[in-house]
Amino acid sequence: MNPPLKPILECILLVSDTAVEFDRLVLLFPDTDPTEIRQALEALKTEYDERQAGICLVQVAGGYQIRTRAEYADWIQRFLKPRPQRLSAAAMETLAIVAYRQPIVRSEIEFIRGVDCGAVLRQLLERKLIRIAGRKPIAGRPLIYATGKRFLEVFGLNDIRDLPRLKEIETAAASNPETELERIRSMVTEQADDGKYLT
Amino acid sequence: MNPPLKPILECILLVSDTAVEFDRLVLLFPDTDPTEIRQALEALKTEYDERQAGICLVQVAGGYQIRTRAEYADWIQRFLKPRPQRLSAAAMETLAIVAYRQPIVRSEIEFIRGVDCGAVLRQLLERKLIRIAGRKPIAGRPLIYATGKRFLEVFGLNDIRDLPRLKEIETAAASNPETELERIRSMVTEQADDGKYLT
Amino acid sequence: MSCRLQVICRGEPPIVHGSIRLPGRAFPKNPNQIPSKFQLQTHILTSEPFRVDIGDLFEGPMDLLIYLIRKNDIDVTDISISEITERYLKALEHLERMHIEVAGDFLLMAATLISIKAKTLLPSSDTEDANDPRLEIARPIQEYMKLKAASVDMQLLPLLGDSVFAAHVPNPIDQLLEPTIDVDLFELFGAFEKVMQRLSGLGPLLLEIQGPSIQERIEQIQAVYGPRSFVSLFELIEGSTSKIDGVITFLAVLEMIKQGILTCRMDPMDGTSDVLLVFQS
Repeated sequence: MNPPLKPILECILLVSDTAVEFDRLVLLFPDTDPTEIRQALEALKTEYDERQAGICLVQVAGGYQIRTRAEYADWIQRFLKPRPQRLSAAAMETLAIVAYRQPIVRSEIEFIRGVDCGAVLRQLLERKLIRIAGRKPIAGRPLIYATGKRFLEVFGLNDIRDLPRLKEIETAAASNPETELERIRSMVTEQADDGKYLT
Repeated sequence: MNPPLKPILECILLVSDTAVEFDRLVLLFPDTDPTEIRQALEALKTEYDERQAGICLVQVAGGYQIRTRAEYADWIQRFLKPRPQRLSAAAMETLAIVAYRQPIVRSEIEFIRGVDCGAVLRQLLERKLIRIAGRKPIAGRPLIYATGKRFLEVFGLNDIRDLPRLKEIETAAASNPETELERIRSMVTEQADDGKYLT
Repeated sequence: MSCRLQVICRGEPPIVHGSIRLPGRAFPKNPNQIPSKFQLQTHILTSEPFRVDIGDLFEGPMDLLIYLIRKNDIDVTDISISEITERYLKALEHLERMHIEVAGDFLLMAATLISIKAKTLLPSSDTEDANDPRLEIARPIQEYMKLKAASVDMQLLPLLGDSVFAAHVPNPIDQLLEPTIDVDLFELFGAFEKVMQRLSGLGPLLLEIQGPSIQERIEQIQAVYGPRSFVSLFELIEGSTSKIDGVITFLAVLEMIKQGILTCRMDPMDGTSDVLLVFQS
């Protein structure tokens, strides 16, 4: 009528947040000889080693603990890396404007989009999708924005000239920001629909 | 040069706080055929079953998770001293209403239950069993409630469609007359059973 | 009536903790402050009427209604509105006789039932029986009972944290929140070497006497990149017009790091060995 020690110990070590003291395990099985518990732990440890599990049973200061094997740390790190996020529509739009109209200063972007773009530009800079390419030698010396290497990587382009050029955009009267914006919008939507995640 | 899938998957599932979607695993091994990943997961599952481990690999909430086997619940509960709080009957009822009738707003829940549900909803939200899924475009723009991934995980469902089917009402009473509350309820509603009713 | 109450309370332990109200004040919810059973019973036996709130016994009018339906085996698919109304009203009456306060919503339900009952008594208007007034109450009752039953079924599932537990091991990675980490100078050289390899297409290394000094290059870079902006080392050097120009830029970068104008960081997740130069404010 002995409880199946090995699986129970495995459960307990895997639900505990910290290492489990041997004494606590002994208390949990009052009718079991502590030697048997020790043996079961040893058996579990051997089992993990023999079946080349991703985990191992170690004895640390606080007691027994199940841990991942050190050699898989890289994979875990890759897995736990924050998941890539989609760009917001506003960011996508701004990015498209920079990509197609670079080099460009903030006031020009804002003229096209019709809204303040400070936060969006900062976000794109942080994600390295655009970069600061200098200052325009005009009053106020505004920052010039352009896309960089990272942008090409993310979009799988070899060269900025590989950007899709929709005919409409090529022939668009650049003087009309309204229709321009519409075209950029439609273009951006197309890209977004590819379902690509931007990193 | 293939990475050892099985141990890595084991590590990842054990490090993750929630069930891990298959797609996320596929992304993690870009050079590996998804079929191989599926096979490795199956192999891991079989391994747990065959070596009579304390744990098992389950498909839940649209992903994979390693869990303790139900038969060891007593031992784990004994080990984890402060037992997790069970949901009250009122909370469970409200949760069932959200789960089966989602998306749903508070007034609709309260119409069904006939009582104010604010506190219970807050409690369910805190436990992440339900989530706010937007606002209903009607007067007052009330919050819409729905269940999320956590709900599926807690109830061991892979998909919301796996909820037990709603049964047509049975005639049998489900209340347990053994409980104190039931006895008192019966007492306070005691009435002459020979009452004649208009038909 | 008070006699009956005493008998009940003596025979049964006090009803629900924190629910029994003395006139004018409620007992605190904290169980430690709740008077002992003995105190309560003494109180019951000796003093003026006290009140129990119906809300402690029935969650709401629907709960009471369904309780009565179950208790009396009423067929909800062909509900007798008279019977349910009668039973409901009797129950309320009985509760009140026991000094149990009946809240307004319970009375509202009573009114609803009576009004439905009244409608059923009106001559039917020969329309199809989808307009059966009984449905006004039968439908919500059926819906609630269905979902109540479902909630009982749901509780039978092996709940995570109750009968099954997520197995987990400690995360072996300490620093996850910081996506970029500081790199040492050796890595910076490595990165430079790589860039220079790529720049080899620009021809042999020519020492130009006319070229800008490192200080001039620092000023040029600072003119382009403001405080708190950043640029990747690759990008900075890739813009070089010649190898020596790249070297000068690189030396300028080193000088700026030394002067604390720049710090360099490396994003280990990036997959490239690119070094990010961050301009200090």
